[in-house]
Amino acid sequence: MPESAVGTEKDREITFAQAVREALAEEMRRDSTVCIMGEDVAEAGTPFKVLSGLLEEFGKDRVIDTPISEAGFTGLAVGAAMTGMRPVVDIMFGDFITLTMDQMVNQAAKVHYMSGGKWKVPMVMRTTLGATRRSAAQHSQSLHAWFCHVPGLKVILPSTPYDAKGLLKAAIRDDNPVVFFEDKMMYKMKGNVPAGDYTVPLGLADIKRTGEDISLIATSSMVQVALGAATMLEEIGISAEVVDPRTMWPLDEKTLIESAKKTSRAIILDEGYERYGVTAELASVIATGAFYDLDAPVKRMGAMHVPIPFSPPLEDVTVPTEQTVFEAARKMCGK
Amino acid sequence: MPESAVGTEKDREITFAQAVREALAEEMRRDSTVCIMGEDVAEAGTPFKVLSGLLEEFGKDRVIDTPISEAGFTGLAVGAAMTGMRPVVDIMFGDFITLTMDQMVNQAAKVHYMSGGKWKVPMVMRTTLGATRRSAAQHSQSLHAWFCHVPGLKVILPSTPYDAKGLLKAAIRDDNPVVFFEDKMMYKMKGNVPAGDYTVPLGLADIKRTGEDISLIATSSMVQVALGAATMLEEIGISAEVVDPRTMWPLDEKTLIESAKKTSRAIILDEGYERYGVTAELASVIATGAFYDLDAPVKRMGAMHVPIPFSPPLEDVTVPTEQTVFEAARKMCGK
Amino acid sequence: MIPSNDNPMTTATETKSSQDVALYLRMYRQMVAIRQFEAQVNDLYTRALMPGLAHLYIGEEAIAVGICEALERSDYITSTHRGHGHCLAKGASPNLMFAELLGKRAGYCKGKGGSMHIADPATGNLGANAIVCGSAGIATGAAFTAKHLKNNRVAVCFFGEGALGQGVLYEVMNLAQLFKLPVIYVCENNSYSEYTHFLETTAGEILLRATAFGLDAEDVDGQDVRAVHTTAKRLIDRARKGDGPGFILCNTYRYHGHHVGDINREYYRSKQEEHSWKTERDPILNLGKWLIEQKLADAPALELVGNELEAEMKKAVEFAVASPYPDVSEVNEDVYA
Amino acid sequence: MIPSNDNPMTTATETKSSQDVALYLRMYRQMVAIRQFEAQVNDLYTRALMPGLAHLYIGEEAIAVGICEALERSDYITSTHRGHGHCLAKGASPNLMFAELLGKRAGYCKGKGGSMHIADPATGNLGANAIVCGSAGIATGAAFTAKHLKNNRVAVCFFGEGALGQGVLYEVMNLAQLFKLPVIYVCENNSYSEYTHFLETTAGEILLRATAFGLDAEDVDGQDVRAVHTTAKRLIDRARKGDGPGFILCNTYRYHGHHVGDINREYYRSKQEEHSWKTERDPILNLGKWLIEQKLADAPALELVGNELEAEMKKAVEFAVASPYPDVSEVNEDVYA
Ligand SMILES: Cc1ncc(C[n+]2csc(CCOP(=O)(O)OP(=O)(O)O)c2C)c(N)n1
Ligand SMILES: Cc1ncc(C[n+]2csc(CCOP(=O)(O)OP(=O)(O)O)c2C)c(N)n1
Ligand SMILES: [Mg+2]
Ligand SMILES: [Mg+2]
Repeated sequence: MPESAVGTEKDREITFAQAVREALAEEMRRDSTVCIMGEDVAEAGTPFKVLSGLLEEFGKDRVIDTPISEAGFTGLAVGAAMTGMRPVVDIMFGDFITLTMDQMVNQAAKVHYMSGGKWKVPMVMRTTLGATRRSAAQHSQSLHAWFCHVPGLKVILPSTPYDAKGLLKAAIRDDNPVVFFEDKMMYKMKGNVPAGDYTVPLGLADIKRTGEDISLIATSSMVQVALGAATMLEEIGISAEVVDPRTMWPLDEKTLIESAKKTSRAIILDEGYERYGVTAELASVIATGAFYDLDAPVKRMGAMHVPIPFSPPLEDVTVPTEQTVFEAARKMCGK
Repeated sequence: MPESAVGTEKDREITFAQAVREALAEEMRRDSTVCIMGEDVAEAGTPFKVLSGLLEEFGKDRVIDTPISEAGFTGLAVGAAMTGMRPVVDIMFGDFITLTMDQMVNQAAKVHYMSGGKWKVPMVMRTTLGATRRSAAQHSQSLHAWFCHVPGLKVILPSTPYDAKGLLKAAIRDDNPVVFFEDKMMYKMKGNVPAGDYTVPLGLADIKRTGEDISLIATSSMVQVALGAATMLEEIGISAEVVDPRTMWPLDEKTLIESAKKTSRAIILDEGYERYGVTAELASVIATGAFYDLDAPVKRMGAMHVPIPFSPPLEDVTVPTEQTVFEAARKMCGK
Repeated sequence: MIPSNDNPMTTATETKSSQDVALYLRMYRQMVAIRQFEAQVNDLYTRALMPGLAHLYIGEEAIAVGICEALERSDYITSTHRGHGHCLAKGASPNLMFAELLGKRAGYCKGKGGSMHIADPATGNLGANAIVCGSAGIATGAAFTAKHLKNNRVAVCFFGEGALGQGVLYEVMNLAQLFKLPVIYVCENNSYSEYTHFLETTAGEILLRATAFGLDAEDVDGQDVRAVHTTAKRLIDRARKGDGPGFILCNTYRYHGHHVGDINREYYRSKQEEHSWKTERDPILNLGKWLIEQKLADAPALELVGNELEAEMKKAVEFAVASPYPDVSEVNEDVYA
Repeated sequence: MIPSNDNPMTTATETKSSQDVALYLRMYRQMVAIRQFEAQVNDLYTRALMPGLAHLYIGEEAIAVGICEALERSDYITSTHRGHGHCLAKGASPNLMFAELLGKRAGYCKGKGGSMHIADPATGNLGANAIVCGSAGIATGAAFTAKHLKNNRVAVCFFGEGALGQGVLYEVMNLAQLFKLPVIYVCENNSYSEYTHFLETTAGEILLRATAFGLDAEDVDGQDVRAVHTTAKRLIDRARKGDGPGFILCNTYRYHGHHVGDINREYYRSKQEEHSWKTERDPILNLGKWLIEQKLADAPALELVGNELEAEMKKAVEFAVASPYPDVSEVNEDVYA
């Protein structure tokens, strides 16, 4: 039974996975054209158990197990979205978006524009990102930068259960193709989530912690890393602000730039490969927008330029950690 | 008959397309494991006629027409490369790399690393980029930023016939998967190309024009745009340096940064979508590397954040032109 | 659909129902409309009035017409780079099509799509597509909606035999059959994908590639509009009833080059081959002959159809040529809904 | 291959050639080796000694063994996420495999690959692959090389029936048949892809999906190693001769969960179903029974094989556990060749 039925009390804590499920359940109750499709989404509720219980409530016409045909069912969803459905497609590992690029980029993203605004594609792709699960190079990538690069798509990277629920509901109601990336390592993270209906608008960054000395601009699970680093920094007298853009497109440049202007230093944290990725865009936006206020070059911290290795000691050094962020920030602040 | 047979005289001018073909022909003569596969590459020599004559010289076992199966034959090339061939895969329009992402990113790029260095994938993918051919949204994209983002791949964007020949030969001899992007609008451009064997090493930027006041860092056909703008700037007394990174990965950061340090101003020009793309990476590299020398924020000029429109007056404003670059540079130099 | 103006027929034999007769004549007219449309496209190219390229449907008219005549207006189609015929057969207006081909504001897509992206909700046209096999997912999804919303619609996916090379086709045929979706995959085998013969790129048996996934698959002479229509009707009715997807293999030929600029074709196919298709298997000529034989029309009446439509298309071209380009400020409208 | 130590058989009937007998006993031994290897993997997981997960091949041993015994050492294979059996059957060393599974420097991939990426040029193993159907292109490409270099090799592509959902499989089967490549596609149909029964995801007839592309396709009882071997031999010989690709559909069952952590399986399959496969159709039990019936081995000899291999695998685990992790500095080696 979906958690949303549990109660309406104020300070309700649920997990990130539950928040995602609740968003889906509420939207499916509200709108019968919302349906879910993907591999092992029905009885199994996905390998991460994010969707458990949805089949029981909504039946197999709306929670649909597919063959292992990422391109095929993503394409199907594009057509379904054009003609009256609001499909939510589940791509189990973000590494498999490789197989959907043509459907998402050459079809979903362009249909509205190419048709002169006549057809719309209100679909959501939910998928995952994040390493350190010992899953090796083909199951650990964070490839969201590719979609961010493509006009016509919107891209969301929630970092808390609250944001996950509100942003996913907004995504489902959006009339455009939206890609929603969930960090696999965050599914069990708990947080305060209202039981009722609310949305978080796309295009609004959130300041997760205010500070004065340095801005840590972080996405997805890197927000937790930034918050951890901020706590460590506090102990040595550095006040760090943590800013979460939440949606990569539309991008709330203003909030990012304001923060960097205020603190005069910025580090960008993202779990995608560092080169030619999200860190480059955000760093460049800030380097331009806060040009006259920065005391130091914007620092980028993303995944190392290597395929993610399996061996635990190797994998652990490929992504930013509280410790490495702390060191970088300390150095930047000259302490 | 391939142009390379024509002569050995010094100041030989050939087209970009001829330079590409000559590189292939020379490498195929040198190494019998080099073969070409793709759609309409044999009798037709590709729709752009880049490969005309190769079938006649090398036969249909080495110049191979494939079905319209971009994923399939790219995957085949990965396996062929691992086992002793040096395949060169032809993807007619860069927009179709969407279909090859799994083979290129989850397979080709990772095989060497995942096998602990035991298997190698010496293959080349040749494909195209560039708009303004009135080909609309699905035949006009410049998606090279995606591959630049992926560790394990190398990415080349030649801007002259000379570079095209030398870089393609280097790519074929490289033991890694290399993606080689040709701007469709450049095929007829002429330039000086030695008839004999030479290579241009990957990872070396080239200063196409020296200048003092501003650096125009440009890729592929944007190099011509930059050179055109530089000529216009000269007339109003601004001396522009034009730097071509030539290979996006490996990236010659040093040359880019040195140039920006010298001139204290930089504009990045690339025909890919501006957001989350090549311009972001290069701008960020320079903003960091030349932080203490820049007089103004690095300016990025890429494709507008829209699917490429068909209508000529619309399409023409989506990409940087000599005029828009000139204006931007003039403004930046305060003239 | 092209309004069928005056009725060109003279006498009708007793054996055909008047409904059938009306259908044959409508199909004749539609095929001629497409051919005349394409003749104007070629002319625009030759006169250097059209930006970019276009892929002519001349020679293949019987397929689009035979199939679309078996569809309701609310049914869906998806089309290809060679899509003018499908769009017209599903009811598109030549005025708005030509305007789109010239990149004008009045075009179906405000000039943003061009020849390869004509789309029109009013006629159920989900869009032509410049990615080979790019619309197979979309058509299947439209059928998914039809089933889910129980709106009784059917979706038809047109594609050239080159699309048989794209794996996604097999993925969606599998999905369609599993979900019993009302979608018909129509393979237009004109023997060539660009400059390569299909036997060089297509192993095994095309029909089996559909039956292997459980689809009801049939082949038909793609030059015989009545045969195409009969087959289409059976599979469409079956799909509409909920009995699942179908596949139609239509053997056909394109008279012109792969695109308007493909003039010298002898390195990949003989003039003799082109000649024999044009003279012996032309869908319009042959239907015309049959109509006359059957005394359903006479030669002058058919000629009149040609003349009328030629005039209509010329007028449509004039409309498009005179029509303005979009304003540059429109370039970043319609990116997001 | 697992060295076949002492010969466990006692008497051999006259009707079998001694070659055949040696083959049966070798296949028995190999199947037991795989099962014992996997038992240790499960144990490592239970003892929380293994990073990540692993997908056990227990129950499916007859396929890898029956097929790899029909290959030369220089022939190629590609494998899957459920790949330990394929790698071992092709000759991998348990020491280096366990080391890899634990992420150790001594592993086949220096710890960089892990369970799903074992690769080894020395035994023609082009690599296990964590993308479903991810190696179909690679295997086809290896066969392309074999044909081009005329090196007389064959490539075998193992995949689960879930891979039938991936369009690229049809793309490469088409290519293989067009180019007459020496590649065999081996579909291990264990009825489930993760937690979903194949009938829910697979329309039509599996074998037809290969014959439609012209491949020589056969199905075989995947629990009968001798049958698998006979079929494999025919298709491999044929491919090696240049007669083109083959497809083998092996019906089988995995005894354990999708991965080692998939313990409660009753929501997707019954204990009863698992029980009947394990007791009635076990490839090792059944070959053992047959060997005894045929007087090619006796029960104690077979038991000895089990004990020997259990001991060997335990030693291999010890080697791996004791072996060091790679140095952190190695993390950015091997990105580029
Ligand atoms: C995925 C993809 N690959 C390649 C192309 C380039 N291309 C455009 S049309 C065409 C041939 C299509 O042949 P077919 O499907 O038989 O259609 P026809 O042109 O014969 O109507 C090709 C290869 C493309 N548009 N999309
Ligand atoms: C392209 C892709 N999609 C999804 C997955 C996730 N996944 C891993 S194994 C598996 C099921 C595979 O089933 P099957 O091919 O039958 O092999 P089996 O596990 O039964 O041996 C899935 C869906 C994946 N690894 N790759
Ligand atoms: Mg064709
Ligand atoms: Mg299976």
